[in-house]
Formats: sequence, C-alpha cells, structure tokens
Amino acid sequence: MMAWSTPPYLLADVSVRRVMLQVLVALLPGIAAYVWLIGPSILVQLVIATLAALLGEAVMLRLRRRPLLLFLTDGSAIVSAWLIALAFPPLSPWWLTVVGVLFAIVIAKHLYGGLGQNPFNPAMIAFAACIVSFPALMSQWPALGLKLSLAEQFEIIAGLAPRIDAMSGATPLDALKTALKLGEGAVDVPTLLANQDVFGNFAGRGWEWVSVGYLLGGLWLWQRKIITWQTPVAFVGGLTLLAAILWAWNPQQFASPLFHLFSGGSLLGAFFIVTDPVSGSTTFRGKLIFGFLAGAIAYVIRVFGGYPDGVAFAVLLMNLCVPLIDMYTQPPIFGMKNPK
Amino acid sequence: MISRDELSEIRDNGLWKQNSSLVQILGLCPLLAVTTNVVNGVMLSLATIIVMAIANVAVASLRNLIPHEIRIPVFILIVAALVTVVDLLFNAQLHELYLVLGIFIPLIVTNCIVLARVEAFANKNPPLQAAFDGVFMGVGMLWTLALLGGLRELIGGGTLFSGIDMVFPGLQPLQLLPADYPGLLLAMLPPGAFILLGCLIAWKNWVEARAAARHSGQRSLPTPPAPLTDHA
Amino acid sequence: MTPPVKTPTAPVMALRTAVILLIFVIAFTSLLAAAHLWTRPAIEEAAAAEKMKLIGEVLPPGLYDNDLLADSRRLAPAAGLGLEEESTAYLARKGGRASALVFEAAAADGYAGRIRLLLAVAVDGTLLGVRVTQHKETPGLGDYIEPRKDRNKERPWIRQFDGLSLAAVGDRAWRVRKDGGRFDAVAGATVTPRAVIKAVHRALQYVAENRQQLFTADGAGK
Amino acid sequence: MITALAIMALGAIVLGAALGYASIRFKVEGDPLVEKIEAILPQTQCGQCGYPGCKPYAAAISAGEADINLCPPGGMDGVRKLADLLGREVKPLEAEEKPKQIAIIDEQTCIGCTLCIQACPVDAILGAAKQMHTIIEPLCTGCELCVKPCPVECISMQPIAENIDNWKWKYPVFEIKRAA
Amino acid sequence: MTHYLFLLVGAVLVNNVVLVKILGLCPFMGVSKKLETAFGMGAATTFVLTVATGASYIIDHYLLLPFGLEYLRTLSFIVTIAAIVQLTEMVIQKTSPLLHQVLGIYLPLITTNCAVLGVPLLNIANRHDFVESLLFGAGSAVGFSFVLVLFAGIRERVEGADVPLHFRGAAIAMVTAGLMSLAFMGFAGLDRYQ
Amino acid sequence: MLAQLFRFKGGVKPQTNKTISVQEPIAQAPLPARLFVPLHQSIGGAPNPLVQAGDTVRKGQLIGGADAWVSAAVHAPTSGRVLAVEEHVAAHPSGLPTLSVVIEPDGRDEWIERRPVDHQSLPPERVRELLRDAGVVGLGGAAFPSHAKLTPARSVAMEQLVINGAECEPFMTCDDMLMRERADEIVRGIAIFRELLAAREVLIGIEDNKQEAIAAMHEAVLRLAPDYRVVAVPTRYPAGGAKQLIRVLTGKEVPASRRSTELGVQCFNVATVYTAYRALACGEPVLSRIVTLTGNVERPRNWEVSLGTPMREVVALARPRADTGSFLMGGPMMGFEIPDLDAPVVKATNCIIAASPGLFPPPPPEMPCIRCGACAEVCPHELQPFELYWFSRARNFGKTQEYYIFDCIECGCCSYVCPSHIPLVQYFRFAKSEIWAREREKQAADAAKERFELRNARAEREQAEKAERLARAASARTSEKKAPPERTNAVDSPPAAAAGEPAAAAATDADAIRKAAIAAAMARARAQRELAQPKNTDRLSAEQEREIAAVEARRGAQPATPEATAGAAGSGAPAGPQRGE
Ligand SMILES: Cc1cc2nc3c(=O)[nH]c(=O)nc-3n(C[C@H](O)[C@H](O)[C@H](O)COP(=O)(O)O)c2cc1C
Ligand SMILES: Cc1cc2nc3c(=O)[nH]c(=O)nc-3n(C[C@H](O)[C@H](O)[C@H](O)COP(=O)(O)O)c2cc1C
Ligand SMILES: Cc1cc2nc3c(=O)[nH]c(=O)nc-3n(C[C@H](O)[C@H](O)[C@H](O)COP(=O)(O)O)c2cc1C
Ligand SMILES: Cc1cc2nc3c(=O)[nH]c(=O)nc-3n(C[C@H](O)[C@H](O)[C@H](O)CO)c2cc1C
Ligand code: SF4
Ligand code: SF4
Ligand code: SF4
Ligand code: SF4
Ligand code: FES
Repeated sequence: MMAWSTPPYLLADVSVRRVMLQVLVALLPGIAAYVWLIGPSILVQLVIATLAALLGEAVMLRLRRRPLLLFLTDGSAIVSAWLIALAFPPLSPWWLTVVGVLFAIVIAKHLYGGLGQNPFNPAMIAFAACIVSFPALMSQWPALGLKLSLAEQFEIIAGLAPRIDAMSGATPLDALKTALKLGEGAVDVPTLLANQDVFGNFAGRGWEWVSVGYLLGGLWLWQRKIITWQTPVAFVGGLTLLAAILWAWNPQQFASPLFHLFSGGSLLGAFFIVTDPVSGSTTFRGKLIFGFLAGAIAYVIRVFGGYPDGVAFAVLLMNLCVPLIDMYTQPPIFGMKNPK
Repeated sequence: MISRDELSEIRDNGLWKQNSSLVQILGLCPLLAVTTNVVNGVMLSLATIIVMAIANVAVASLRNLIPHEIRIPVFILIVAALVTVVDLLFNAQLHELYLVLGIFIPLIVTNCIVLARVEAFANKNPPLQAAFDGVFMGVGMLWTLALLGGLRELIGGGTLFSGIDMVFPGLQPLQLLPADYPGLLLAMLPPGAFILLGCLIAWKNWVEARAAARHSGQRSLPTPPAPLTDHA
Repeated sequence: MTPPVKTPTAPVMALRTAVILLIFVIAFTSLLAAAHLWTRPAIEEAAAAEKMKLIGEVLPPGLYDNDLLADSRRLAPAAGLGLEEESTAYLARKGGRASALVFEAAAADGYAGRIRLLLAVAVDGTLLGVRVTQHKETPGLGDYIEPRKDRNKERPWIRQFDGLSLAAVGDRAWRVRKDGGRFDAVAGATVTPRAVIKAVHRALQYVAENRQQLFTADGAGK
Repeated sequence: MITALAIMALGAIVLGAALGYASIRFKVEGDPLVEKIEAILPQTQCGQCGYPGCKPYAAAISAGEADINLCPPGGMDGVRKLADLLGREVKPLEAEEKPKQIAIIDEQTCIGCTLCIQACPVDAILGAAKQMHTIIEPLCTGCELCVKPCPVECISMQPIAENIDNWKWKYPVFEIKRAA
Repeated sequence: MTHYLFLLVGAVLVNNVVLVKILGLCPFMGVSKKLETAFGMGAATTFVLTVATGASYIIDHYLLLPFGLEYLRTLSFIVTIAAIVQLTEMVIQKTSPLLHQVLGIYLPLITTNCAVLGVPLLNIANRHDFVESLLFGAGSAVGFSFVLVLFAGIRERVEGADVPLHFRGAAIAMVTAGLMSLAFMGFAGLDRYQ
Repeated sequence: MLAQLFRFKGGVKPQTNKTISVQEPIAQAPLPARLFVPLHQSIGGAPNPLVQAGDTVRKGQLIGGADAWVSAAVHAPTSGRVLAVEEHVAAHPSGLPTLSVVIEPDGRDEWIERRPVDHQSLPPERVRELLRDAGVVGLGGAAFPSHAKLTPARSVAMEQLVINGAECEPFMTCDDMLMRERADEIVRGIAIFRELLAAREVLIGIEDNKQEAIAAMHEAVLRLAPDYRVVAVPTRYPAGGAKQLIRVLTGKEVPASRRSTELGVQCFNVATVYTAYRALACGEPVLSRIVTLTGNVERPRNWEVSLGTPMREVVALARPRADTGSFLMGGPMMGFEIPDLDAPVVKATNCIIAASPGLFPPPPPEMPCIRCGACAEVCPHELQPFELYWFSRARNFGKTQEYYIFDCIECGCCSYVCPSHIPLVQYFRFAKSEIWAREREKQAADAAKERFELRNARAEREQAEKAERLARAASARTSEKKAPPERTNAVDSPPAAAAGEPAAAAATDADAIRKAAIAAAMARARAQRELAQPKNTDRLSAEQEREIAAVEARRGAQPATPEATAGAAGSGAPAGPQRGE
C-alpha cells in the first residue's frame, strides 16, 4: 500500500509556504521605499523580528510537541514578524520588538493552537499590547531629515547610544492630532499641512511613498490571487468615506481623505493586515462588512480616540466580530439561491 | 462536631480542588479588578473571608427557618448586611485603602462565590462546617488574589507590596526589578489581568495533570474538546 | 424539594413570606444601624484626616492655625478655574488673618480628559503648591504629574510650581521649555504638562482678579 | 435608626408579600429538562449509571443529584452532549468506554430456562421454556443484563462486527513526521 | 442630546462593564460557551439591569438620601434587585413559557452578577440623574450583552482549535477575554467629550 | 447547433491525461479462471442469491433477484458452475467482504435464451421492471438502479433529458471510447429513456476535449434522432457531475434536498443508456462493462471486462510498470485505492489506474487550515469547505449539517486546491458516516425505549392483574367469615391486613427484583471499572498520548483495518485482525 489513501490523488501545486513567501515578496516594494526614505534601521528591525519570531515559534512548537521543521518553514511567523517590525517605530529598542513579536507568537498565536487557529491578528495584538504598555517608545518616530548613519541607528536600537530628543518627531497623524488638540480650534489643517515639516504633499514627506510601495505590493498579491479585493476595497472605502464626509463638512478641522489614506498604517493595513485570512472574515459579504467597519473604526480612533493610529485596534475589534459576521453572511449554496 | 477527614476535605476543596478562582471560575470581578498589587488583593480577600465565614455560619444556623421561596432574598439580605458592616469598618479604619478598593467592597455582596457557598454549602451543612468552608474558600481566594496581584505588580512595574503603607504606614514597597525596568504596563491593565489569570488556570491544570500522572487511580487529564490527532 | 405540606392560598403565603422577610429585615437593619452609629465618628474623622492630608501637601502647616475644614466656602463655577460646577475652597488663617487659599481647579485639555488640581495660593499671590487629585493620563507616560508616579523622586515635576507667582513669571514663560517657556517636561509627553501649566496659570489669574472677594473673611459666604 | 427600620420594613413587607403571592400564583409543575436529558441518554436501560434505567438517571441529573459522567454506554459523546445541554464542564467518563457489543447465546449450551428473557429490558430475546433461545440482533442494546442471570453461562458479549453497511470512514490522520 | 449619546456610547464601548470596568465576569465566563445561551443571558441581563438602575435611583433618591441613610444603599439595592429577579422569573415562567425557556434559566444567575449592583453604585458615584442613570444602566447592559455574544462566538470557534492541553477550557477563555479587552482599549478617549 | 451554455461556479482544471488510453480501440478482456460476482452491486437493497454451490449457470442467467424497488438484479457473466456463494472481498474502500457468487467458467460462454423486446409496445411500468431485472444501473459511478430514476415527477412536466458524456475525471476514457465506437446504440438507448420520461428535449453533454466522441455522437444523432442536441461543454472538472452538467446545459440548479425530476430534468450516463439499449433491444442483461486501464502501465487501453473478474487479472492486461505502488478504482479525483486486488470488477468499476509515486506524488503533510478560502472558491456546490472541515475536525456534527455537509458531492476540488494539503473530502466522509451512524443509533435507542416502556407497561399490567387476583382472593377469604385459622397462619399475616398487603407485597416484590438487577448491574459495572483501571492509570500521560496518537496514525494509514478502538482504550487486547497489511 502506498502512503496516501485518500482522494483526490491529484493535488494542485500550492502550499502555505508559497503563499506566505509571496506575501513577503509583496512587502518588498514598501520596505524598499522605507529604507530609501526613512533609513536602513528598518532592516535591522526586520532581522530582529524574524529571529525572535522563529525563536518563539520553535520554543512553542517544542513545548507543544508539534513538528518543528514543518511549521518553522511555513513562513507565517515571518510574515507576522515583518508586519510587526513595519508597524513599530524604526528606532524602537531591540527588546521592544522582541517583546512584541513574542507576545504575538506565544500568546496570540500558539495559545490558540498555532498557524491558522488564532482568532486575533497576531501582529496587531503585538502592536496594541506594546502601544498600551510603552506609549512613549511606541510614539517616538525619527524626525524626518534626521540623518543617522547605519551604525548610529544600530546603536540606538541596541540601546548603546542614548535615545535622542530629535527622534521623537511624531508621525504625520500624531503631529496633526497633537497640533489640533493644542490649538483648540485656533489651528486649521491646511495651514498645518503647509507649515510643518512632517507633512508632505499629501500625507507626510516620505511616508506617502512607503504607502505607495505597499499599494504596489498589495495589487500584486491581488493579481496573484493571494488576497481578494473585497476587504482592501471595503477598508479603504470605510476610511475614505468617513474622512470625506468630515472633511467636506469642515476642512479646517479635518484632514482630507487622501491624507488619511496615505498616512499611518492605512495601506499596509488595507493590503496586508485586514487581509489576514486566518483572523478575517471569509465570506463575500463578510469581507465587505469586515473591511468597511475596520476602516471606519480606524478613522474614528485616529481622529477622535486616544491613539495616534487606529488600524490595529480596528482590526482587533473586527476580529472579535468575525465569528458572528461569518455566521450571518453565509452565502446561499448551489441550488438554494432562488428556490423555485 | 467535625471530623478530621471532613475538615481536611473542606480545606482541600477550598484551597485547591474547588478553588473559587481557578476551578469554579467565580468571584472574578474582584479577582481581576483589584489585583493591581498584592496588598489590595489580600485586603479585599480578608474582607471577603470575614463576610463569607459569618454569612455561612448565619445561614447554616438559620437554614431551617428560612422558607424556600424567599431563601435567596434572605441570603442576600444577610450577606449585604455583613458587607455593609465590613464596608463601614474599612471606611473607618483603612480609609485610604477604602478609597482605592472603591465599589469592590460593596460588591462583595454580588461576589458569586459568596452566594454560591451559601447556597451550595451552608444551606446544607451545620454551622461549624460552614464556618470552615467559608474560611477556606476565602483563603483559597486570598492566595490566588495575592499571587495574581504579585505577578501583575512585578511584571507591570517591578515592585511588590506597593500600597503597603496604606495598611502598615511604616512599611515600604519592595523594588524587585532594577529601577530602569520599563514595566510592562499591560500587566496592570485589565487585559493583563485576564491573560495572567488564564495562565494561572493553565498552571493549575498542569499541576493537577502531573499529580494525577504520578498518583495512580485518578485521571484528571481534561478530555480534549477537540481532537488533535492530526499532528502526532 | 419542598416538604409535601398542603399548599396555602396565595394571600396567606404572601402574608407569611412578608412577615418572615420583615423579621429578617428588621434584625439586620438594626444590626446595620448599630454598626453605622458606632463607626460614624471614626469615618468622619478618617475623611477629615484624608482631606487634611491632601491639603497638607499643598499648604505648609506653619501657615495656618484655624480649622480649615470648618472655614470652607463654595466657589461659583468659573472659567478661570476650568470648572463647570461649584467647588469648595478653604481659607487658611494665621492669627485670624487670611494667609492663603486652598482651592480646586481643572485642566480640560489633558491627553485623556480632565485633570483636577488642588492649589494653594498665599495672600500675596505666591503659589504654595499644586497637586493633581484626579486624572486619566496615560499610565507611564502622562502620569508623571502625580508625584507618586513620578520617576524623579528627588524633585517631582509638579513641585516646579512651588513658590512661583504671576509677578515672578512672565506670561510668556508659562509654557514648557519646548514651546519657549520655563517648565521642564518629559520628551514625548508634553500634552499633559502643557495642560497643567495652562490651568495653573489661569487659576492664578483668577485668584488675582478675585483677590478681594476670595481673601476677605467671609467673602463668598459659607 | 427609626426611619431606617421603617423604610426597610416597608420594603420588606412589599417585597415579601409580592414574592409569597407570586410563589403560589405562578407555580408551575413538570420539568421539560428531564425529557431533554433523557433524549440524550442511549436508552440502553442497563442501570450502569446506578439508576434503574435511563429516565431515573435523567431525573437525577436534572435534580442536580447525579453527575453527568455516569453512563458508560453513552460514552464521552454523551457526556459532552449533556455538558452542552446543561452548561457544565465536560468530565471524563466514570468508567471505561467500550465498543458497542451485542449478546450472543451459545445455542448448544442453552437450556431454555427463560431467565435471560426476564432480564432483558427491551425484549430482545426470543424463546420459550425448555427451548433454545436466540437474541434478535438488531434489538439488542448490549446492556449485558442477561449475561449474569444465565445459569449455564452461555451468553457472551461480542463486539458488533464491522461490515460494508455499518462501515465508517475514519478520522483522517496524517503522519507529519514523515515530511518533517 | 449629544451628552446623552456620549454617555450611551461610553457605557457600551469605551467603559464597557465587562472589559474595562471588570464587572459581571462570572456570567461572562460562565454563560458564553454557546451563542444561544449568550443571547439569552444578554437579554435577561439587559432587562434586569435597566429595571435595577431605575429602581435603585428611586430608592436612593426618595428613600435613602432624604433621611441620610446612605449606609443602607447596598442592602436595599441588592434586596430589591433580588426580589425583582425572582418575581420576574416566576411571572415569566407562568405567563410565557417560551420566554422562560429563553431567559428563565439565566435569571437566578443575575442576582450574583456584579454589574447589576455595580452599575447602580457607579451611577451614584458619578452623580447621574434619573435619565442618565437609566441610560447608563441600559448602555452598560447592552455593552455586557454585546461582548458576551461576541465572546461566545469566538469561544465556539476556539472550541475547534488545537489549543495546548492545559489551556483548554477556562484558561484559553480567559486569554481570549484579555485580548478582547486589549482590543477594547482602542476605544479609550472616545468619550472624553462626556 | 449552438446552445446557450450556463456556468457552474467553481471547479478545477487538473491535467487530464486522457490521450494515452484512447490510442487503441476497446478490446475484449479474456475470461478469468474464476469469477466472483458480488450480489450487491448497486445502491439500494441487496439482491437475494438464487443459486447454490454446485448449480450450473448459463451466461445471462439471473443469480441475484432484486430485493426491493430500489435494487437491481445480478446475472451470471458467463456459463459455468457455481463453486460457492460466499463472502469475498469487495471492490470497496473498506476492503471488507460481501456475499458473492463464485463461478467457474466452462469456457463455452453459453447464453440463456435472449428475448429482445420492443419497448414501445410495452407499458412503461413493464419496461422499468425489465430494466431492473436486466440489472441496469447507473454506470456514471454511483450505480443507482436506473429504472428508479425513470419515473417522471407527477407535478412537473419533464423538460430535459440530459445524457452525460462529459467524463470529466482525468485519465478516464471509457465513456469517450464507448461514444466513439458505439454511438448508434447509445442514441437508440436514449430513445428508450426519453419515452419513459416523456422528456421534451434531449441534451447530450460532452466535454470539448473529446472531439472524436462529439463527432461520432453528432453523426449518429443526425442519422437517428436529429432533434437530440449534442453539446460540447467546457472542460472543467467536475463538469460531469450530474448537477453541474444539468446546470451547464439547462441553467437549473438541483440542491441536495430535491430530486432533479422535480425540476423537470433527469441525467444519465452514456454507458447506462448503452446497457439499457442492449437489455431491451438484444435481451442481454448487464454482464460486462468498459474499463479504462491506465496510469503507470505499459499499455493503457479500454477493455470490455466481465463483471466479477478479479482486478488482479484485469490489471495484468495493461502490464503495470515495476514502480507501481497501488491501484485506484475510479478516477484520481474521486476514486479510491483498491485495498485488495482480489476484489472483482463490478458495475461501478469504470477505470483502474496504476499509481506510482511519480504519477501521484504522495501529498505533503497536512497543515492547519489558514482559511484562505481557495476551497470555497472552487467548490462547485458553493459550500464553505473550511467551515465544514473545522466542525468535522472538532466532531461538531450538528454544525456540519448547518453548513450543508450533505450537499457535498465529494468531488475533491477543495482538497485539490488546498494550500494546506488537507484531505478535506476525507473529513467530510468521516463526518457524514458518523452522522449516519448516529442516526442509526438514535433510531435504535428510540426503538429500545419504546420496547422498554412496552415491557414495563406489560409488567405493570401483569402485576396489577396479579394483585387484583390476590386481592379478590383475599376479600373472598375475609368474607368467608369462618376461614380456617391455619390458612392465615400459613401466610403469617392477620386476615384484616391481607386485603391491602398483597398488592404492596407484589409491588415491593417487583421493585426488589428490579433493584436486585440494578444492584447486580452496578456491582458488575464497578467490577469492570476496577478491572479496567489499573491498566489505564499506571501509565504516564505523555506516554498515553503518544500511544493513542500511534494507534490513530496506524488507523489512518490503513482505512481497511477494522476499528481499533479496543487498542486505543488501553484494554491491552490485540487490536483486531490486521487486514490489508
Ligand atoms: C497555594 C497552593 C499552591 C499549591 N501548589 C501546588 C503545586 O505547585 N504542586 C502541587 O502538586 N500541588 C499544589 N497545591 C495543591 C495541594 O498541595 C493539594 O493538597 C494537592 O494537590 C492534593 O492533591 P493530591 O492528593 O491529588 O496530591 C497547592 C495548593 C495551594 C493551596
Ligand atoms: C497611547 C498614547 C498615549 C499618550 N499619552 C500621553 C499622555 O498621557 N500625556 C502626554 O503628554 N502625551 C501622551 N502621548 C504623546 C502625545 O500623543 C504626543 O505625541 C506628545 O505629547 C507630543 O509630543 P512632544 O512631547 O514631543 O511634543 C501619548 C501618546 C500615545 C500614542
Ligand atoms: C464530481 C462528480 C463527477 C462526475 N463525473 C461524471 C462523469 O464525468 N461522467 C458521468 O457520466 N458521470 C459522472 N458523475 C456521476 C453523475 O453525477 C451522475 O451520477 C451520472 O451522470 C448519472 O447517470 P447514471 O445514473 O447513469 O450513472 C460524476 C459525479 C460526481 C459527483
Ligand atoms: C494575505 C496575508 C496577510 C497576512 N496578514 C497577517 C497579519 O496581518 N498579521 C499576522 O500576524 N500575520 C499575517 N499573515 C500571516 C498568517 O496568516 C498569520 O501569521 C496567521 O494569523 C497565523 O496563524 C498574513 C498572511 C497572509 C497570506
Ligand atoms: S448507564 Fe446509561 S444506558 Fe444504562 S441505564 Fe444508565 S443512562 Fe441508561
Ligand atoms: S439481549 Fe442481553 S445484552 Fe442484549 S439488550 Fe437484552 S439483556 Fe441487554
Ligand atoms: S483551501 Fe485549505 S487552507 Fe484554504 S481555506 Fe480551504 S481548507 Fe483552509
Ligand atoms: S468535495 Fe464537497 S466541499 Fe469539496 S469542493 Fe467538492 S462539493 Fe465542495
Ligand atoms: S464576582 Fe462579579 S460577577 Fe461574579
């Protein structure tokens, strides 16, 4: 008798590993833009995160007595790790990245049984846990124009060099929010955007090009059928719709949809995070609901809430709803659409 | 009166086997809400122990006088009265702590474990047993609260016994981890409380499974709700 | 489970239950009332001590000899205080003469909502001390305004206000250093201190404007 | 003190009266839960649970007197369903779970004493006095109650043989190590 | 008007009773194994909590405060709540067996739900007026039901997951509740106009 | 003849590998030394054996009579002697035996008397009976007795008769060759079915990768029945599934819960039609079928094989290559591994594929589902296979039914595309058979409960009668004022009490018996528990886990092994016969 015993005996040439690999590849344009515009420190973070993820994965697999090699090489932990690294400030101390990654892999992923079984998006759990725990570190983004050599960046990450004040230049979103809050209505968005150096043509010098990189990668994933269009489109729709309404109502106090679309984690979220198949909705209508509400909540948190960006929390909040969404949006099956 | 066996059974149940927090999963609100440090947890537990022990005795003594239809309101009445007394005492003697514990002292009334013990034990047993049950259930709660509080404090800020000065004005908290430990704030917040309690429950399951594997004659491996045979 | 006695009619049952419940209620209410009477003095004392302790943090003990809690007065809501409701102020007297005022104020624009402050101002307009009594700032980030949480135990941030006055510090200096003022702040968390500084500044201005009324013996009435 | 007592007494009278009145006026009998529990029990009527048949056991569970893990024929599956219904924790079965069996009478040895017929709770045994008895296979629930009474020990329990009609597809299991 | 809206949103999401205020956890953990039961419990709690906040406001405002009997708060509130619960149960059982099937078995549990006493006490601590009290009560109850139902949905799904042995059951449920609570922290600050 | 085609959702396009086996025409396979004809070759009731060991039979002689309406007769494939009617391994994934007639051919191949009939002259019921007695069953794979599908629904007029020549399974070419070589017979056979169903329209669906077959059928239709339509359908697995083909040709969707006749459409395989034609027009029952022998063989080809021929001999005709590891019956998507080559060719054997690791690489290890949705994308029934999988795996069968597990046609598309290589179909089959088993158990439990209650009622009645008799006797006694005192002494009770007592005594008596029985049962249960326990608990949990895992693994590797629960439960007994090793 042969090794297999179940039909079908023909299998398409696909695998989880290849899926994850393609996601990693799709992240490359964004990473390239990141390195080009913000600095190579992100590469160090990516390496740290990857190593931490593999370590956490290996330890948990060992403890749970699951095949090590098979799951270490499936690439899912690396995808999570990269997304964490990209979501964290590039000059975070190394241990922050490690804590985040381990939290994601150990608690959010393996306590639920590992690959495919986690109800929450591990990367976003890591982000949320860290911004709640270390709000100061998590909102210290390098000021643009901060020219640091790779060695200096490395030293800061490793904790060898002191963290410098200039590093706490806020991200466009954070800066906008703080400015508006301080101004108490005296400041308006257009002048802000025009005057501060963080803000570029439409969303912040540099950051928008990173977003464009993510957009390209995402489109490629869609073309490769790794992701479907529903969630990203609905996410972007939810975000821009709210942004557009408020912007139209009061352009002095609310930034344009374009700004929101290209700042913060919007596009990384739209193409790589809300699309996480494991923790996201799976039905056609479910994906639309999931994406739309995630986008809307992200906007509300970012504009009215306590955190500079809302994508992570929005995704987690929608993760919570996934079982119910899926349950109530089951598509009609063959022959049940219009029962004659 | 009470036999040694009975006593040790009540003790084991209260402290470990039927531990309110780890096994019965009752009385969670104070368990999670006030355990930002050891001191809060211990003090609230002490209040609960007092209430539970006296309520148990009261109910066990009066159990034959209470008509079935209104037993719940009467039990609650008894518990609520005791809680209010404790509340007044805390207010008078440990005012600062009283402010910290906030509504969780009056909420001992609705602490499920109190009513659960009254219903399930005191209502069916004589006063002495009921008293022991109240005390040991309470101590079972105390050590879990203290443990959880300690963990949260330590992970969250690297200290232990913070707030001790509210109870013993002369004492100072311990700083266990180096002063530049950044502190995983999450542990002090509700999510950390939930997650750490989950880990404690898992720890207890693990201890039990190991004990069961060592002693023969008892199987306590929880039967898997879902198969995991696919990854041998 | 109920013993198989004959079931009584509803009114009888109602009466019976009511009586039994009544007995229990009376018994336990008496218990409570007794406990209440017994603990009341202690509780009032504790509450007063608590208040005094707080006041003691902003008001040096040498500045008064009256019973502050007895010498309280209500302040009307005022924008200068950042308060929309009435608040209580205590007038400190030394030898019968007003020496300082302890009062509440609030900053509406903290990072996460209102920050309530307790201030003590001497008759000459010098700030004796400021304490935060209530806030929702991010733990570990904005909460260094609370001396208990401040990592700088030597000289907690909030003590910077001690001894300042409108006269000594020009209007432009009531800002964090980053904005060109004289106050230090933790980098990356300047929203909170900005709010506190602004509130303190405004409160001092409020005191200056209403000096007359505030420090005269029975100014605003009790 | 007096006002306190008066107010609380007033409350007590109102609530007490309402409760007492309601407890008589709104009394209901019958327990649909027992039926739901009984529907889960396998109806083997074997008494292994310590109750004389499935219904009494169901009543005992419903009254909170019996644990849910006492019925071996129901197996872990049964325990799980009961736990689901009652919202209790799943517990391991109190006894070994056995594969389904039926009784077989050795026709050579049977003396036709009819004792087994009396023991069988579901009338699955056919025979008359002094004649060979047989078990009607489809009716036998495998409760084993007939085994003991037989004076010549001619009844044995045998696992139900697998055939094409009752054959089941197995739970797929893969050896991952092979690839890892 | 917006004030009420913020109060309501605050009670449902931002200061969710279960995940932020940490009240009512025992039913939250106990009755969330199945979606249906979660719906039932949610409905029953919503009813009782709303009635309880109203009743306790009246008791506090018209019976206790005028006579300076604040120390009887806990006692009178909880006894009233217990009686309401028991009455409701009896009435439902008789008049609507269907409703009783749905809600009945949860009603007795509600008496020991901290939220049912905690929310009225918070109402008093926050000096809510009658309408605010009711809104806060109803909002908290809806918040409770909302997270209960979501939690039940997730628990049903996690049921099928390959959770490490010792984490099965209550432990992983706790972790899940923790991660839910983490997600809910995202709402922080949304009620600051309150 | 352009028809408007519809689309069915989903489906996959695996490599078809069909050309290798269509190079040569259909050949007649030689008769083996022994034929093993299973009596049960179709869905439905098992036919009764009509012959005994020692009988001689002639070709076409009825050896198994249909047992019920849904059942089909079985015939001797050649003349010879019946050696035995015994259990023989079946062509079934379980490898379990089934009652079969063993025939030793005498080589003369002597026919019974064949009686061709003209179906037009007979009433439809008679035609259906004839088909049943000729053993005509669906040859498209399901082997459902065809006559049972030939009754039109009463309420709906029959609109379309769909003839399934799609043959979408890779490797398989038996229908293709049949259509190429015997198109005329097929078209004539269609006429029979059309008449029985009174169908308005006939649509013959053939996948567009079989141009020769399309041409042959087209030509035959033009000649014999120009109003039939031969339609080329796009090649996409499973276009040949009845419901998919109906959808493509007519636009109708038939859910699992409804019969296709209720929607005015019915579907038959081309080979079925062909055998029906032979049965009526030539009087020849179904004795053989076309089998594709392909895969890892030297000589792939279609053969006409007598039913009952052991697979071993059939396989030899194709000369399998040395590295062949096993053989599949059916196509690579839906077929199964033949557990034992002694199993005979049956009516459902359309194809035998020699499998080798090179041809069908063993599947990579199963990973957890990542909910990527690829499976749902390709499921032709628009199900959510990953949900079905999740719940099947958790053994939450109620939920699987909520997600329509019984609408799954087990086509295997979902498994084919799954990046986690999950044997989804296997999980679904597992769940389905568990649900069926539960259904059976539930019915048995209900019946047992009923019988138990009947018995109790009877016992009560008897007790009551007995008590009444006793009471009557006692009252008779008490009314007899001058009763002899010895008698009361003998029963040892004062006469006054006697009236009430016996009934109670009888009741307690019955109670006592019951209690004793229960007590005995409990004692036994306890004893068993004690017996079983030491075996179970002196083992470490880790070890136990590993052992269970090992057992499960063994079980998974050999679906043929009868359930080894005993082994898993730790009873220490050998885990049943290790068949198939
Ligand atoms: C605070 C506390 C901690 C405990 N820790 C452990 C422990 O680490 N390991 C252990 O086996 N039992 C522990 N126990 C359990 C008790 O020792 C208990 O008596 C023991 O589990 C009895 O079970 P056994 O009779 O089955 O051994 C602990 C009990 C308490 C109250
Ligand atoms: C989650 C979070 C919480 C924060 N909490 C506070 C806070 O409590 N107080 C504060 O001053 N800033 C807080 N900040 C930082 C502000 O958003 C802002 O970045 C900073 O105050 C302005 O930067 P600066 O101090 O360099 O001017 C927080 C930031 C985050 C992301
Ligand atoms: C996935 C799937 C694929 C099938 N493929 C074919 C096929 O290619 N050709 C065929 O005749 N029947 C095929 N069948 C069987 C048909 O569904 C259906 O049973 C048959 O066409 C009915 O005709 P019959 O009763 O004459 O066999 C397939 C069934 C399934 C479930
Ligand atoms: C399209 C796609 C998006 C993904 N997004 C995430 C993500 O946002 N966060 C994450 O931790 N893993 C992500 N993963 C990886 C993987 O699905 C994830 O680690 C699982 O949740 C682990 O069970 C993604 C994978 C794919 C294919
Ligand atoms: S053990 Fe199970 S099957 Fe046997 S009588 Fe009890 S409930 Fe019925
Ligand atoms: S025959 Fe025996 S084993 Fe079968 S049901 Fe009757 S008593 Fe039970
Ligand atoms: S194709 Fe496989 S991995 Fe993807 S959703 Fe379906 S079962 Fe899961
Ligand atoms: S096997 Fe079933 S679930 Fe899978 S694709 Fe085919 S019909 Fe759909
Ligand atoms: S302790 Fe709060 S609900 Fe149980």
